[in-house]
Amino acid sequence: MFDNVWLIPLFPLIGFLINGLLGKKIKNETIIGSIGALAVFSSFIVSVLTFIKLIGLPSAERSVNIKIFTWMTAGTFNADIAFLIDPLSCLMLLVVTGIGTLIHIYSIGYMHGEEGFYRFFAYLNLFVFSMLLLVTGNNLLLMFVGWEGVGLCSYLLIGYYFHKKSAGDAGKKAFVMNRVGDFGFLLGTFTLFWWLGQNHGIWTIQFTELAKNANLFPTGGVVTVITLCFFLGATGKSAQIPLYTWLPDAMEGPTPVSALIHAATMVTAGVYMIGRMSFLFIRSPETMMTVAVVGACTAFFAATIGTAQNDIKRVLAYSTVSQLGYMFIGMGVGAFTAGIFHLMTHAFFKACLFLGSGAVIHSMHGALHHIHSHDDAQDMRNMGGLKKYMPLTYATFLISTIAIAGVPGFSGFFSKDEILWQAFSNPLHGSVNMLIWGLGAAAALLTAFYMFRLVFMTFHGTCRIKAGAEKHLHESPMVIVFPLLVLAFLALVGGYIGIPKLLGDVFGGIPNYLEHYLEPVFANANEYMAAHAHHAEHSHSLEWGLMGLSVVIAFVGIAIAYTLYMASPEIPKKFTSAFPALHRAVFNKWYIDELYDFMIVNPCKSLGRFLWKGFDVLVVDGIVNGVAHVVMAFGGVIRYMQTGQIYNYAWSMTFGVVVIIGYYLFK
Amino acid sequence: MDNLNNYLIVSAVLFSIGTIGVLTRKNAIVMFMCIELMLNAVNLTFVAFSRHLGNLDGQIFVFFIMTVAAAEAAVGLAMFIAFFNNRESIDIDDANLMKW
Amino acid sequence: MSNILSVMTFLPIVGVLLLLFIPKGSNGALRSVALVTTVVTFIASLPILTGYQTNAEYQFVENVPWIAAGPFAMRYNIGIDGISLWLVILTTFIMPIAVLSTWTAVEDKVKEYMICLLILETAMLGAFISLDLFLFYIFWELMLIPMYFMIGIWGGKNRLYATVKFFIYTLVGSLLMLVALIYLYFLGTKTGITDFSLVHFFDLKIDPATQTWLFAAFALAFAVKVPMFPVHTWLPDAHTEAPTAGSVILAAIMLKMGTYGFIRFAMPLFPEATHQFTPLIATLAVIGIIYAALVAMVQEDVKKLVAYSSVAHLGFVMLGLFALNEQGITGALLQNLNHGISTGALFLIVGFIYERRHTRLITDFGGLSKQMPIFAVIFMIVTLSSVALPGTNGFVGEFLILVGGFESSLRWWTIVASSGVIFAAVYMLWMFQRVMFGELDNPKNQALLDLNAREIAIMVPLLVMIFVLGVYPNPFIEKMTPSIKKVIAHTRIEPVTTAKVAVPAVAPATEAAPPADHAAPVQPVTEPAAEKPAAH
Amino acid sequence: MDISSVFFALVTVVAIVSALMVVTCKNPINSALSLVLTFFCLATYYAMLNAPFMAAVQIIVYAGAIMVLIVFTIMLLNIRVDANKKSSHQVALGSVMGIITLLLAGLFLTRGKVMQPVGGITTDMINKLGHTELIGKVMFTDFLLPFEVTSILLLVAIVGAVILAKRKLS
Repeated sequence: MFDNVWLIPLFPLIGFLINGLLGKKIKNETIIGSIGALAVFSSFIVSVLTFIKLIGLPSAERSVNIKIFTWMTAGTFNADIAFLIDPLSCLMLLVVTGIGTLIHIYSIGYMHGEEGFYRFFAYLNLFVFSMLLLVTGNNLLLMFVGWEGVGLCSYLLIGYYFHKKSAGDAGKKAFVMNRVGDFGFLLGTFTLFWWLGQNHGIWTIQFTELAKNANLFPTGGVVTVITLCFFLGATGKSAQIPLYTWLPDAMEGPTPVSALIHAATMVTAGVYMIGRMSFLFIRSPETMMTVAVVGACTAFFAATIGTAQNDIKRVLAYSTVSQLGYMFIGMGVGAFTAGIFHLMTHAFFKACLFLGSGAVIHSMHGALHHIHSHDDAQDMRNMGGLKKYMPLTYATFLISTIAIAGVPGFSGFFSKDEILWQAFSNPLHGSVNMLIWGLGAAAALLTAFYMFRLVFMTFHGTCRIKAGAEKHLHESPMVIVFPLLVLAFLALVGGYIGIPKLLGDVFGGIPNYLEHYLEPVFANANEYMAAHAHHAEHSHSLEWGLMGLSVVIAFVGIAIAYTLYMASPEIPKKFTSAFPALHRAVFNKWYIDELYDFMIVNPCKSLGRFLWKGFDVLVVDGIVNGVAHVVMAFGGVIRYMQTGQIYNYAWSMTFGVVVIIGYYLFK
Repeated sequence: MDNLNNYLIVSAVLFSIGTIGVLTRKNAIVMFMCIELMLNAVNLTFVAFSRHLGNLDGQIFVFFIMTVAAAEAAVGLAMFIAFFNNRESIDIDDANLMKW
Repeated sequence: MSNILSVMTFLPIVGVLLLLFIPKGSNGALRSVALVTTVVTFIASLPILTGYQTNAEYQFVENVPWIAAGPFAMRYNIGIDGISLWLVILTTFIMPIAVLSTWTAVEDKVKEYMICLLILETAMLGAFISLDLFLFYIFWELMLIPMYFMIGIWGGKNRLYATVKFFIYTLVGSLLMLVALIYLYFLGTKTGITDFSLVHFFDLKIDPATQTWLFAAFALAFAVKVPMFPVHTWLPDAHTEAPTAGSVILAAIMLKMGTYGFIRFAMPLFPEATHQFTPLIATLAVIGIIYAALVAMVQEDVKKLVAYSSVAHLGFVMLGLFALNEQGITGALLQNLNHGISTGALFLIVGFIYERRHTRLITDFGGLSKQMPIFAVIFMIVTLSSVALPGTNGFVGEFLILVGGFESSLRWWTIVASSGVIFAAVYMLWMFQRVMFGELDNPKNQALLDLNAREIAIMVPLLVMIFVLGVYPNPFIEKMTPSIKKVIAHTRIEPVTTAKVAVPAVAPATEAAPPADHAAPVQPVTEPAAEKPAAH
Repeated sequence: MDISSVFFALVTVVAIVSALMVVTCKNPINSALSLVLTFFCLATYYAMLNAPFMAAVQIIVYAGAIMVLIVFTIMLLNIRVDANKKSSHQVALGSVMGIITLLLAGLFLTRGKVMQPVGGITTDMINKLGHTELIGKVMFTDFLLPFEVTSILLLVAIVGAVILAKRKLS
């Protein structure tokens, strides 16, 4: 009944092929853009149909494998091109194709007039294709195909302005860091495949098969190894410590790319993967704790950096890293639904924020271009007071900011609060819970602060753009604003599908739709958790209290931002001059990039150079050439036996014959 | 008269004389003639054995050796002429380029 | 046509005879004849592909007496199986591309050049189809000669050094192999074997000490050709100096001769020694992977970089072979093909820009994407195939190799080798970025022309194969499987020895026993896990 | 001592003396003429060995063709015998080697054992059928291929000789 599922990735692939092969000939931007957007939109339609079919099934049967063809078989190893449709993948399908469609539409406006317009849409379609493979693949290998595929598209799109060195560098950095993660993913796959096959004769990498046999896995031990490997993969793709540094640099790409790939979809692949493998992760307490702690640290750490950045997209990038940290907290504390929930809401509001910032940059760029100024169009210090020029953008941006800050009633509140509550109350990590929750809460405060700092600096206050440019500022065309409106709407209401039970009860028993919907996916993990962990009872009043605290934190953050950037803007400057070292460190992202360069990149290069010049050329070739030289030297000595006098040759020849014959005679 | 040994002794002596000639003379043409002498010594052995064994194969061999000698003479003498054209000499001492 | 293999193998020689009758100056005719010959050879090889039955037997066998000299009896014994099938096809597939690739680059001594290429093709095909050790050796050596001339006459500045190095390296290896081969033959005569047929030697029970020496001799010959660390240094020089077609053939086909030699001869002939040498060879392979990657990273010459990447890729192949299980060997053989296609394509690409700019230094380029968009796309795809991106051919092979390695006794080696995927991305992408991205600031690059129709025509088949092998490799794998199983059966040794030699005590067992056997004894391991819930 | 032995001894003396003269004569022409004499002696031996055809060929090819060629060359090059220039060198070393060779040959003769006759060719047969016919039969049956190949050798030699003698080396 899901026979048409293969159409979902097929449409973007067709779009990619058309735009990639013929785009240069088509030339007409509208046609190219429409093809791109239509391809993704068609996928969206099929996804919706699939979703409707899926929820028409009883919840126990909501997991369907659709095999297309056998990919490779060698010995015990078998991998198919096959899709898995279950609630989780279906949700991801909707998010990817839905937001993907909006961003494609947005891009038609945003990329207008860019060189290589067709190339952009081809890559974007290819990205959607890969992402769809990632979320629908029914085995680890196919997921890995998507996993690497999105990495590739990310590389291509970050390096879209390839003539800029920084863009090329950023693309390469993203790809290589992702590769480090992929290394972990591969090792995890191998270990999983080998261990299960070797010990239980089940040679499989298919998710449903693995989940079925989840009980064969022990607690900890090999599972910790496997899951840590997978988690390394997730940190690469989802920009967590220690592999997060590529994401801020990835902002070199066009803004729609940042919205689609580096906020809404690709970077959440790690979260999705952990959700997909939840039955395995839950069996390793060590890994769960690692995931949660890394998530919490990343959430906090990235948030601190976010407070000091002036580039509008960089702030959003660090915010993304930080929010991804939240999702990992959710995963790490066993609140898989909450993690996925945050993934979804984050996709809405962060996509909206990025697209909004894109609209701002677009407008700024146009205005600055008009007056031939070379000011940075992305620097917030050049903005301010934009709300009167771009009211719609401002409105959508504000809604999303409120959502991310965690103000009640907006989507971010529900998902973030759920994660924080679970971090506090989960039965897995004992006293470490306090650390996780503490970091999470602190990050929430910082988030509210830097996001509103962003809003205030960009849209409020006096207009700091170079004089004469402000009259060129204008609201963006409809093709850009429309996606913003849709996303803002989703950011506003998206949270209501996952209202916590506590609140739902208050409002007349609204169920947590999302939790029910995702239940079959995480059933195995939840059962295991129920059986193994001591569920401490927490009172409703505590939960209410923490929820209240979250709200307070959000407002405090907003208030601080208001005080510092609206009421008395001189304070930040004073602060900066009071603690110059601290500010410098934060502004320079704690010098992590430099540290990596110093510790890994440079040693590798010097080692390579040493091995080449030292070992290859000196030792190996030295030996080879040395042998040659010895032979030559020897020959140099004995060549004087070649006198050039024929009688010498004749004599020695006769002598040789005599000796040989003599030998046989006297033998 | 059918004494094989006599012929072989003569052949050995002729061969040795030829060898000495090749090793001691400087004139390339004389050396060449000494080589012919050595070949003839061998030919004599062939014929003598052929006669003794009652088999004609040895004589056929001699026939081929003569052919080769003829070819050799043609090419060798041509080389001497070429050499002489270049060096105005037929001394093998002057052909000393094939050295280190 | 029962003698289709012979026909295919010696068709290039017919081409050579035709070339002899074409006057020296008429380059167009010379090139056309060479091209037509290689294309016809390719077409002639297709019936082999279609007529191939998927089983473990040698097929299209021709076995007639050839040389009988005293105690030596060499037979003209040829045939193919799943292991050589794809290599043969790869050879006939690459050759027209190689001929086309130097269509304009070689202007000097075209006749001799084309004759070299065609003789080389016969030699390579002959080596792949020989089932007689002596015949193999002759073709093996015959390969060297045209390649020697190709590098030495049509090569770059430092070509003499490179050719001599290449020649001597290879020759030293093959001489040892010749000695081992003769020794093997005399061992055979003791048990009544009267010829050099490979199949006869499989049943020979050689004592392990002798095997060690024989294997070492064979292995050195093949290791030089592969090339494995540390006897790889001829490769960068030879590649750098060779003309494009030479590099392509060298990378795409001749290096495969080494790995092919291992799986066809060294491993099944000397099973005990194979197991004994596995740790050593795996270590060298892994060192090769990491080492070559690090060295490739700092290269300034594009061609040298690609050459070093070859060393790394072939390291993977060797690791896969010595995993000694089906996944590993399948992956290795597949990677053989993949490397042939991807690296062949990379050398073609380097050839294209070299032909335009007459430099290969990375620093001389930059920003070429702007000027040469089609080239950029093709280069990108090939680069990605080389870094084994899923969906391209490189991934399938590399993945199977790693899976196989992980399942075998070489687990730790495989883990280290896996990190090679990171390095591969670093050096390839960095090179790509420096050549293609950035500002187009060098004035000499601003007038570059994009690929012409001929060059695109060369690349298209390779690109198609990159995706076909990446997306649907199963038909390729299926044809190999029975032969691979047979090789594994040959390399399998008595279980007692397995435990002693091949497997560290920790690992439960290698692939030697089918998985079903394991379920029972390992049961205790599972039980504690299953009991845990109760304990809580 | 019968007459044939005396004759053999006589021929042998002539052969060896003329051979020595080949080696020792200063003037190449003298050497060449001595060599012709040696060839005649050898032809005599062949005749004594019941091989008249070989004797004839010896005279025709060697004495007739090859020696004429050599003498012709000597005349053509017109080499003057330079009295000051030594015509030989390394006489001691060369002679020692020659003597050693002779000794070795002597050892062969004393130590070697001669096979018994294996073929069916007897003096009677040769007398009855004729030596030429016997040789011809063997030559054109068993040795046909080498015989034909020889013709190619001669052709190549002719071409080579022409090219070598014609070209002036730079």
